[in-house]
Amino acid sequence: MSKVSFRDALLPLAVLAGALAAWEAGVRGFAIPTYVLPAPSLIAETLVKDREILFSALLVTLATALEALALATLGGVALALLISRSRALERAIMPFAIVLQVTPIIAIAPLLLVYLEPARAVLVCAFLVAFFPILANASLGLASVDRALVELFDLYRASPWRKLILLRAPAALPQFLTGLRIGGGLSLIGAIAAELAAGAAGQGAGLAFRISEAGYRLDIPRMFAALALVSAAGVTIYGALTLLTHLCLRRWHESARGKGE
Amino acid sequence: MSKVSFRDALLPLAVLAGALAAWEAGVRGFAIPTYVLPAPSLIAETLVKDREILFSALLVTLATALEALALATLGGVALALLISRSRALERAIMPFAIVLQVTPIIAIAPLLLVYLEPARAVLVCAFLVAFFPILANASLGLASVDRALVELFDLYRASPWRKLILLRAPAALPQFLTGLRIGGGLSLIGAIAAELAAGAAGQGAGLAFRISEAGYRLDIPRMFAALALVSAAGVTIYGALTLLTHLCLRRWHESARGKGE
Amino acid sequence: LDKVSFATNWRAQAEHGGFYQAVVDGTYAKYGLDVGIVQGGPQSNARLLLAAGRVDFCMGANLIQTFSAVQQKAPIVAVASLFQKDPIIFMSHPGAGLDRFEDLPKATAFIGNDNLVSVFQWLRQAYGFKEEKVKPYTFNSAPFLADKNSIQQGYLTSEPFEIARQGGFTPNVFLLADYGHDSYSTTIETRAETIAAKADLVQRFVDASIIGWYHYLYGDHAAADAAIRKDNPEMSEGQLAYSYAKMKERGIVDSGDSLTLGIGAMTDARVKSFFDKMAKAGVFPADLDIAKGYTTRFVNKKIGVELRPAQAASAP
Amino acid sequence: MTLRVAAQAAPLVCLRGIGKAYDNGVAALDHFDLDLREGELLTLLGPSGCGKSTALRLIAGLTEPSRGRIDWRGAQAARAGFVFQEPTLLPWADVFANVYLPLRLEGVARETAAPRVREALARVGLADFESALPRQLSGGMKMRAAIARALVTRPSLLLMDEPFAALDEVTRFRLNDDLLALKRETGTTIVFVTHSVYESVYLSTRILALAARGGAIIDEIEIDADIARDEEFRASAQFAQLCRRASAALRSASGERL
Amino acid sequence: MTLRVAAQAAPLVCLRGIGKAYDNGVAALDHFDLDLREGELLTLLGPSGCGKSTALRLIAGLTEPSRGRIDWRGAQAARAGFVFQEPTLLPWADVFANVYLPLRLEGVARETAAPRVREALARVGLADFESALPRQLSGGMKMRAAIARALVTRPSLLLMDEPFAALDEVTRFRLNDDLLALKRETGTTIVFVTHSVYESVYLSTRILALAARGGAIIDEIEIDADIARDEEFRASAQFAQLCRRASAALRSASGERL
Ligand SMILES: Nc1ncnc2c1ncn2[C@@H]1O[C@H](COP(=O)(O)OP(=O)(O)OP(=O)(O)O)[C@@H](O)[C@H]1O
Ligand SMILES: Nc1ncnc2c1ncn2[C@@H]1O[C@H](COP(=O)(O)OP(=O)(O)OP(=O)(O)O)[C@@H](O)[C@H]1O
Ligand SMILES: O=[N+]([O-])[O-]
Ligand SMILES: [Mg+2]
Ligand SMILES: [Mg+2]
Repeated sequence: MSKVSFRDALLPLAVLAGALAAWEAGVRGFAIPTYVLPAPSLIAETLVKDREILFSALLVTLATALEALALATLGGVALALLISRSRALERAIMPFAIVLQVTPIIAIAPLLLVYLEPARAVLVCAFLVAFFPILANASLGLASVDRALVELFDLYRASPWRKLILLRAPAALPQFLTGLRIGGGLSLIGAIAAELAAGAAGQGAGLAFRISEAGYRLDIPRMFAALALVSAAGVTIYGALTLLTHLCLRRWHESARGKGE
Repeated sequence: MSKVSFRDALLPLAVLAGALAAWEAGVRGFAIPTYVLPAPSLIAETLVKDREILFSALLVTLATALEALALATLGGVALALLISRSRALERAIMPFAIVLQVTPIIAIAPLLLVYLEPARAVLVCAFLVAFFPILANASLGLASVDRALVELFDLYRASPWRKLILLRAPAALPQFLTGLRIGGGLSLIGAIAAELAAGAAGQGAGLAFRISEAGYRLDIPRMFAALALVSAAGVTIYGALTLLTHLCLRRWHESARGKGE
Repeated sequence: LDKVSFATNWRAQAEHGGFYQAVVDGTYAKYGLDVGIVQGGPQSNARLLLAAGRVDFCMGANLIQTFSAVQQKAPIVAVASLFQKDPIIFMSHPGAGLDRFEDLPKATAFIGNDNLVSVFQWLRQAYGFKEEKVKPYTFNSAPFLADKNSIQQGYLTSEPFEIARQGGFTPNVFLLADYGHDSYSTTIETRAETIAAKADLVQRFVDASIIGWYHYLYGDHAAADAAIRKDNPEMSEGQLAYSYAKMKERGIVDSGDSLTLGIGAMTDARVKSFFDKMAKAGVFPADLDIAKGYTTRFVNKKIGVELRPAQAASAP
Repeated sequence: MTLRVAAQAAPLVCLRGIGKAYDNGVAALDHFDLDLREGELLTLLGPSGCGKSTALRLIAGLTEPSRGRIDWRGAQAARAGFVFQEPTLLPWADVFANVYLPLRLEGVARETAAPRVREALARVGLADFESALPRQLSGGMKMRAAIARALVTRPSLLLMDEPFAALDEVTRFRLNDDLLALKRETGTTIVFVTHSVYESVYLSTRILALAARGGAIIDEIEIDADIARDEEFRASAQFAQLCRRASAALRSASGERL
Repeated sequence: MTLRVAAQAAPLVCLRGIGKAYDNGVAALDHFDLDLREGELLTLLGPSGCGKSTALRLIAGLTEPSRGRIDWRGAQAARAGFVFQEPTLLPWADVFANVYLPLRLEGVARETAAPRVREALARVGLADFESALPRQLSGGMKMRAAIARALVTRPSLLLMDEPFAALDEVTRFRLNDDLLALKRETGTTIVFVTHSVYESVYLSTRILALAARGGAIIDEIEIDADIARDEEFRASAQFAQLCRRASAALRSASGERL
């Protein structure tokens, strides 16, 4: 695998370069005003120029997103485990998880500020958005364990804990890791959306604040520079989680092996 | 299954009733003001009183969410299929899908209004939020097909189309349906978040507008009534998708069979 | 010193200048107050924070909110209005057939939700604006810039500055106050219970804030500006200067009643006049007991009028 | 090579009037009775689909009967080993870890277990494949790993569902003798399912021939435990005669179906 | 019952100097040569793990050799049937749909195919289980469904990897005869893997005994295709002698390993 990783990276980079070039040409060719769509070169320039403000904002948002992801992982997995123990628990708990998932907390973020500090409110929103995919996929994974293997563990009277560690956890890994990858992206956009909604402002503000502030000031290149940072952060999170997936599954799971042989 | 479905519903309803009763008691007991946290009875009353405004707004949001979900399903599945065909395609396309997923469109929703009608901008946002979980889970499903079965189809020189219909689609169903359930909820909260950021206002506006309008008017009961509607809609979507999952998988897949025997 | 918190409705800007002034020049301290300013933002709802007791005072944007609080039986009371004119404006592109106020109803209008459910309802009734023309304004002027045939809401002191800088033209600006929108603005609101229990504290906060505003407008406001820029580093000096100039030029803070009664002035007649317009537009029921929502007992005391230089008395 | 069976002892497991119907209504067993005697090697012989695997799973307590009673009399507490009809290996664990699993579940440390695991692997000819994953094994090798896993705990009750079906004759014969040696050494009670009449006669102290449906017992063949099981036995007239009897039972069991 | 083999005809499939190493470095086959003759029934006999399944998969074109050449000479176009060592059924499809699958992939309509599917199911004794799902079948029944699926297209090349290992002797014997009948009727070329020496001698026109590693051919036993395959053959001295020879080859193949 490591031998082809260089070539693996080449194609997406080439495609990316092509897309950026087309964008640059389009903006120049049609003389699109900066406040409608800035050229990539201008965005890059802004990124360099405003790096201090933008990177410190990125750190704030990233910290929130990662904390939310960690909590969502803990919470999602714990709940999935609980639910997998019995149908009654599932029926009692699941409706609440769904309500939490579909309630647009973002919409009541202002209200949330009544109960919570802004930073905490943002964390709660990001957590709620990332939580459900992890729960749902971990649940699917835990429910899909090969019954023959469960019987094997039953035969040896494995303790629930050993059964979890040695059987259910590894069996649920592929689905769980997919949930984690989904949750990784969602925690980031959840954090941004929540920052927008909760409007944590001033010092220590995250990227969403910089984005809306830049928008308010019609500094669209900075807006896009901030967006580019978020995207890069998201792609990095995703890439790290994909690598993790690869490392965990490559030896045995179909999905992590090549498409061909 | 159908014999126990009544009892199946009883437990969550009982738990829900308990939670609502505790809420009501808490609000009354501590004399919490309406504008901090309205009692469930008041919310229900408001729901009845404002039903016309709220339900027509719900229809708007629901239509957007369902359209977004349909598009996300089509797009996610189509892309998953494309990606599953070759590593090169995956490497060329996946980074873009990830960028789309992690770019907080909500943050540039205001800018989207430059290019799009508000309703369309909202649809795009909701689509983007729901799209990735469906793509990721459909991909996992397609990649997890038992290799022995793939060889069987290769042996009979099955056309790609037949292989898809008869092998890869059914094999990917459990993961795909989980993605769909996640996407169902996300399309709804995505629609709400996008409506907040870019949505149409006034007549023909969705629930997010009604929620923020109620917030400006300090009409917190109506805000909660609107939220309750969203939650109910989300739970309904989720329930419908769960039923679909059950119907599709109950005969053969481990995850859809009982926890016990 | 009594610790009190005051929530603004936006990120720190010149429109909050008087409050920052009172903090930095020690006026609040002189009145026995230790004031912490809590900045607002596009989605924050300072009045919820006030109602829930998270802050002691908050800044109200206009009287519509005040009436809403009465309607919702929220015990929030406006005790002073630092702005005599609501700085809300409409802007249009020059030379696009939208150069007169009467032209505006035919244009696509970028309006924020808060104004849509309030001021705009009156504009509909009074000037024939149409809701179908409205697209959401989410504090980003790019859609307005991109569409010559559109109008957008704004603050007199704010949006026109960036439009001129980034869009390369000076937009037509229509101050709604000039067209009959006579709401007060930048009010100080507090809870009814605070008034009942600590009327003295309320009075001191109102008085010190008023004096802060006099100093900000007519004295050395460099320290206040610095404090604003510290709270909101994105605020440029140019923007601050522009806002300050516009506030003075159009008498946003100090004009009309305030010339005689002092900054912060509120009169029952003015409140009633605005309420009648809103009631007529159907925004509020005509029988709303608006007296619950405000009180003039803390203002109109000519506090600080002596701080206004003589030549400033003839502001428009 | 003789086998000792506590013929008079109380049965280890008693199945009485067992009925087992699956959710689709198929009655795998109907009025099935069985006394499993301590120390015996009991073979279930019968046509495909007659309920042999179901019976083993009932004895192991892995499934509940729909009717009837199962009495374990302390065997429940005994350590059981089970070779399932399919290999049932953990796909993410290598061969060593798969075989180590039952010991690990008993709390035996890896270092302590390692020699026993290696011995079991050597016994089934997988010494070189310790670190191979299940997907890298041939069909027979997977089954051998499963056999090593069942033997590694030296269980006092061993249930084996066609363990040698996927193996070549040479390996099969050798493992037959290994099984008999283990039995002699430890006195393990074994319930064995096989389709090979020869194997059943060679190994068993008792053979039950089951009918094609419902598991009715068509014939019960007792084979003296004292007979040495060796090539001589295989060549003996008695062996041939027992094989004929078992074959006939199997044929009559299948008769109603074919 | 005699079998016709086009002994002089050009080989249907030629394997030349085949090496097959898996990703973990295991060399399943090394310098493996094979000419598959049209119409023959070739059995691969060899210890577990010697590369039999690998060879079948190479012949079917399901895996690429690491070295060497495979020449199909038109057999590629021929319809092949394959009974894998594991049943490999679609878990979501019932038995009927699983057996119908190859016909469906050929574009045969369900109604047209139904009688053929039902006939194949009856042949393997699964007539009553048309609508059962794989998880509701016993081990042997799954394998029989897989056999029915391979036979339903009446393939001109049939690859069978221990198809009858999980079946009782009665069923096995009957299916042996069914296979021979099919072969006589259609002239199918069959490559067969079995661990039963008796079965290999009874069925084959040629037996290849493979070494434990690398698939070196230890013995090649030709059996006259004209001999009628029946109970008489089974009882004959020639049968016993052929079995001894095959057993000896298998033993010597295993020798290096055990
Ligand atoms: N996918 C794989 N990856 C790595 N090694 C493999 C793989 N498949 C088979 N092998 C190895 O190749 C060798 C031959 O395997 P093969 O399945 O061809 O054996 P076989 O003769 O069919 O054995 P059996 O009779 O047990 O089925 C074995 O040593 C096995 O470990
Ligand atoms: N999970 C199940 N659901 C429904 N029916 C089942 C299930 N498992 C087994 N059966 C049915 O029960 C009967 C007995 O199955 P069992 O597996 O016990 O047979 P067996 O004797 O082990 O056969 P084989 O020799 O083929 O392994 C069969 O008819 C089978 O179809
Ligand atoms: O709800 N969103 O996270 O966009
Ligand atoms: Mg069985
Ligand atoms: Mg094999």
